[in-house]
Amino acid sequence: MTALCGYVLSEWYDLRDLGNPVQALLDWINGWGDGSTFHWLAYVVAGLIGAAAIGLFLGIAMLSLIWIERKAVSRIQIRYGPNRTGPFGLLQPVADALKLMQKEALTPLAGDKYVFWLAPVVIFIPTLLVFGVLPFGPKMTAANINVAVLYIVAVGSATPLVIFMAGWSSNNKYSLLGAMRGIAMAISYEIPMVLSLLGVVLFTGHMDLNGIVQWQQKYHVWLIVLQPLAALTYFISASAELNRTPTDIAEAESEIVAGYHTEYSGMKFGLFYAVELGNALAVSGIWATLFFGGWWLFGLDRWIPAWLIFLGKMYILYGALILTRGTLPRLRIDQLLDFAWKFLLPLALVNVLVVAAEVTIWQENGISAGWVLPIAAVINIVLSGVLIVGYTQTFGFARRQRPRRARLVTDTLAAMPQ
Amino acid sequence: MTIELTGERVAARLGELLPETRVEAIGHSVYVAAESLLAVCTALRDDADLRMQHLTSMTAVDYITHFETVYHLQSLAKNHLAVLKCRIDERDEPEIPSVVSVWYGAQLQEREVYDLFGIRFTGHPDLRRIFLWEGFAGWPLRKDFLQISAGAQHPGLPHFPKQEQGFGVLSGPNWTAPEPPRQS
Amino acid sequence: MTIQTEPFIVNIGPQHPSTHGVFRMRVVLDGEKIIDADMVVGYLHRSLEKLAEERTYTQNIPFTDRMDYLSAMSNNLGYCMAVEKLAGIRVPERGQYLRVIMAELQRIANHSMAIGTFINDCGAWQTPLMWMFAEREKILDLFEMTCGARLTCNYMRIGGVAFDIPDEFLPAVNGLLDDLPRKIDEYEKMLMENEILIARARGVGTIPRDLAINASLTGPMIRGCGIPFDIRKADPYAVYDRFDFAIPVGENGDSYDRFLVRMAELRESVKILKQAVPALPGGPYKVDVPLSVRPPVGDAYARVESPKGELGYYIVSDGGTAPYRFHVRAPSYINLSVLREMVIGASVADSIVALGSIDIVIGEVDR
Amino acid sequence: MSGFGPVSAFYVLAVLSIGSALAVMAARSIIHAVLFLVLFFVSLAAMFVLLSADFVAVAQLLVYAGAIGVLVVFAILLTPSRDRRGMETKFVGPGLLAGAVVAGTVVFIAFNTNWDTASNDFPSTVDAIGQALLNRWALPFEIASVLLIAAMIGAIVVVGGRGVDLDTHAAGPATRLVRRER
Repeated sequence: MTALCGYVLSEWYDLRDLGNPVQALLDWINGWGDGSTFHWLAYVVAGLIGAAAIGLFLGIAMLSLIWIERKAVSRIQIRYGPNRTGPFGLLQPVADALKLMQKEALTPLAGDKYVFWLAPVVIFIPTLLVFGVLPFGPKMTAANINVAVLYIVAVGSATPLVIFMAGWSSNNKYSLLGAMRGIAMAISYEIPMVLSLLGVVLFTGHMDLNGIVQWQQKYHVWLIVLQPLAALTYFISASAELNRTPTDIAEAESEIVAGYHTEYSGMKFGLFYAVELGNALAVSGIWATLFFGGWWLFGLDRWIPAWLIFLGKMYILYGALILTRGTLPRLRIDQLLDFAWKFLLPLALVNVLVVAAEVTIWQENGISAGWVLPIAAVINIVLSGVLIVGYTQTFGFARRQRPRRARLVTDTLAAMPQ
Repeated sequence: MTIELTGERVAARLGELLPETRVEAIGHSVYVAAESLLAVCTALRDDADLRMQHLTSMTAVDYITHFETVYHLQSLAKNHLAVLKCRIDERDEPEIPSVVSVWYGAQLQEREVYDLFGIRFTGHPDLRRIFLWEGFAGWPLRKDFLQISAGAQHPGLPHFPKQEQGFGVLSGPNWTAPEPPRQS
Repeated sequence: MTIQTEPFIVNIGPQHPSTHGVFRMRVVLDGEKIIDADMVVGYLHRSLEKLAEERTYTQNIPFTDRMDYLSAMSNNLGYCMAVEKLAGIRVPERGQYLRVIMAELQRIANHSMAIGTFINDCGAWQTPLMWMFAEREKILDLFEMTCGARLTCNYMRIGGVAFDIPDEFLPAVNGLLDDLPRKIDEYEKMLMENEILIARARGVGTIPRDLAINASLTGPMIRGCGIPFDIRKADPYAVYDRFDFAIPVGENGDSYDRFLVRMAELRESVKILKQAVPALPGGPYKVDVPLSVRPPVGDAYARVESPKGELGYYIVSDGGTAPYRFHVRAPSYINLSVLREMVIGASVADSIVALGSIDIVIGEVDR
Repeated sequence: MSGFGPVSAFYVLAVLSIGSALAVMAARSIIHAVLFLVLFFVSLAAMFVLLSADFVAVAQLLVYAGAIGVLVVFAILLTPSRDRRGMETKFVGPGLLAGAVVAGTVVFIAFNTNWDTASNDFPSTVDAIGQALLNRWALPFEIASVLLIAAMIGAIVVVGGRGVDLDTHAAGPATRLVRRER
């Protein structure tokens, strides 16, 4: 009995981190033969398990996201949302998927049918690849590569090209307009995004996500406290590329019908829809990892499974995306690009400068982290507040154009132009 | 309350403004000859006394013997309204000067009248049919238009855009090819 | 060196999410900038003016519902007023008050819809539309209570209104009137202070004041330019001269000003209703008019301030039971005449905002 | 580089990159050519991964597949399509010459370089690259950045300040186009 208890409580069975059983399995395979004969098999098995886990997670997450998003947005819009399929409309995502699968996938006659077919398939790849490096737990990273931060940006930079493929091959003017808008926006927002990530990398000295989480664990602080500017610029610039409402100019429903996927129907459209949700989840996952401590929650991760903490943070941050989507009108493309170049880029640059100075002072003089980090946090928070408020007051739209009310006229004849 | 100016009042003022034109006042409306329409409209718009800045409504009526275009003019500053009418006796090729140069708002209304009555507005910058398609047979609001004639041209393409290039032809399980026209 | 791009012709519509029906705008684009635009209408042309010449005066009332199907009450009212003016019929006091109440309720319903769709055109994801629909829904319930129909009311009659209000109408409308100012405050807080909305709508689709008069604009379009032209004040019909209300005007004549004017008109309509509902007199709601009324020979032009602008009916009678000529001065059709001026030089996104701020209804444009 | 896995991966990637490079030349549609070019860049990035040069691989993906690909697409779409025709015949001679020179150089280098086999444990390449760029090669690095800024300012000066003249454009052929098509 004690043996069984010990076995159950021993590390490989520990469900707080699903990486443990996998590691045990791999060790077992490696133990076959004389140590290195079946090394390749362990490698293959590890890859397969990682890929299958991510595929499974993404599938389930997308189904759940459809329901969450529809339900949350419908509550914002004072209506019920899906409530006919199953309890609380829980089966709505399944019904949606089935409907999309039954629909005919049309291909425009004058379009480029190979590229047209390829685009929804290829656009799935970056989404999947990003999830490959997210640390779901201390040992739950499918591919723990040491340039993960840069890798996320690099993989994401392939998306505008796929959007262009979809828009161009449709041979539709709305699609082409949407694709061009999408590209123009993506290349503008990549720069503040990279710069904001640079601040995090400078501060922690790590480029792999697990290392960043462990740094936060080591110093017992969330990076959003130390890097509020970077967190803000990253959130804005990353969510700008998601094609969600305040920045959905690439598919702008009221202007260019559905942008680059106007001509897609059936499950091809479904893939675009799913990728949109998947990308949003990935962005909230990265945000949670970099700025909200990832799987670490002030020691609570000793009792709660780390992956549950991470999923919880991811979904809560996804709620922020739903909120912005449900409440804001869309910006015009020139305003959006102005915002990237004239607001986010200077802020991110200032942030990098300040962080570099702080880190240099800290590392060169060997001051203890207990002194540096609180001071740096206060400096950065105050600085970001001052910068944002100052910027909006000096250059922002609010200063020049205050909202007014209409003027009320009672004596109309006297007020008429003569 | 908007004052509806009587025909005599407007005609009297017009007589002062443009002594050489002949206007006729009947009830609430003033009848103007087609050739002096533009001069009268400009005078009405620019006159400090009348100030007909706003062309409220413009339409036409088919009285079988003749057409009549009706202009409802109003002054926002003076708050009064006048009715201007113009007879066209020609029935086959009715023509009247366009007032778009006086009131920009006449643009769409004149296009509508042209579309439904077939009255040509000379000097209109962009006189095309608006509700019906170019080539629609007949002018529907004329009293002698009783039904769409059998051979009328219908809108839309007779075939799919790229049909002649070998694709785009209707096909499918529920579609049977029509009989080719028999050569006799 | 200038970059010469090829002109790019895009059909915005007839099937498009934000053309409010089957409106079609052909635009020539240079990049995102519109360098030429042309409007194509007529997809919903039902030839109402010809049809009306074959039916009696009373039979024509349902046709007017189908024109501006978002403000059927005002359309009914204008037509009935034209026939009454032609035939010299006087409407009893209670009928007049009921007409005003219904027309103002209709104005609130229509403006809610107009504001909601306008912000939808600015790119909000359905939320303001749904919020605005909530208020419109309560007003449509009131209409249903009174005349059985929600959209195509067919409520006004020549010489009054079709039915008297039911007993539960007055408590319901009083409840609504108590509720509305709070709701409007909420909307103003949500929409007017919205930075993105201001950035999108300010300076878009600007109409110069002279052009607004010269191009026969009416309704919120001309009031947005700062000209307080409103038929309810300029030419008070029914019993509008007994109420105390103001005409909201904008300043620059851009899309945002038109939006502000509509927002303020919601308040003014509530103000009128709050005066009209308690003052509702007793007595007959209708005078007896023969179903096939025969007005004397002549013509008449009557106009009302519909939510879209000046809605005028020009009716020529030959003394028979059917109008000899029935012409509608459709406000959203004539307001469209400045569309070219509004969109040329703007971007595609701005053109949609400008079009949305006109508040067109295709049923009325095409008739 | 040894073992079945890396070697087979090398051959697959080699075939992919050479095949996509050939397809760039063979593609009739210029957009297809660009897409094949991007595929080539991606396979090259995979090749760097195979060499454990992870930073270079990611930079390749970011700069070439992401930025350069998009840049080429922009350039193509901003060129009027009539300028795109006739390119097949005009530059065949110089193109062949340039190609031959490049190919000769590559072959020469390939045969004249002493290829060392690297040891199996790789340090983090990011640190090494950072050290090299900011210590030993700091001056060339800064000169390169100054050059790029100069190029950017030059580009802005060349095209900036003058957009499409709307007044002359609106009355031009485009207006007539709309009218005629009705």
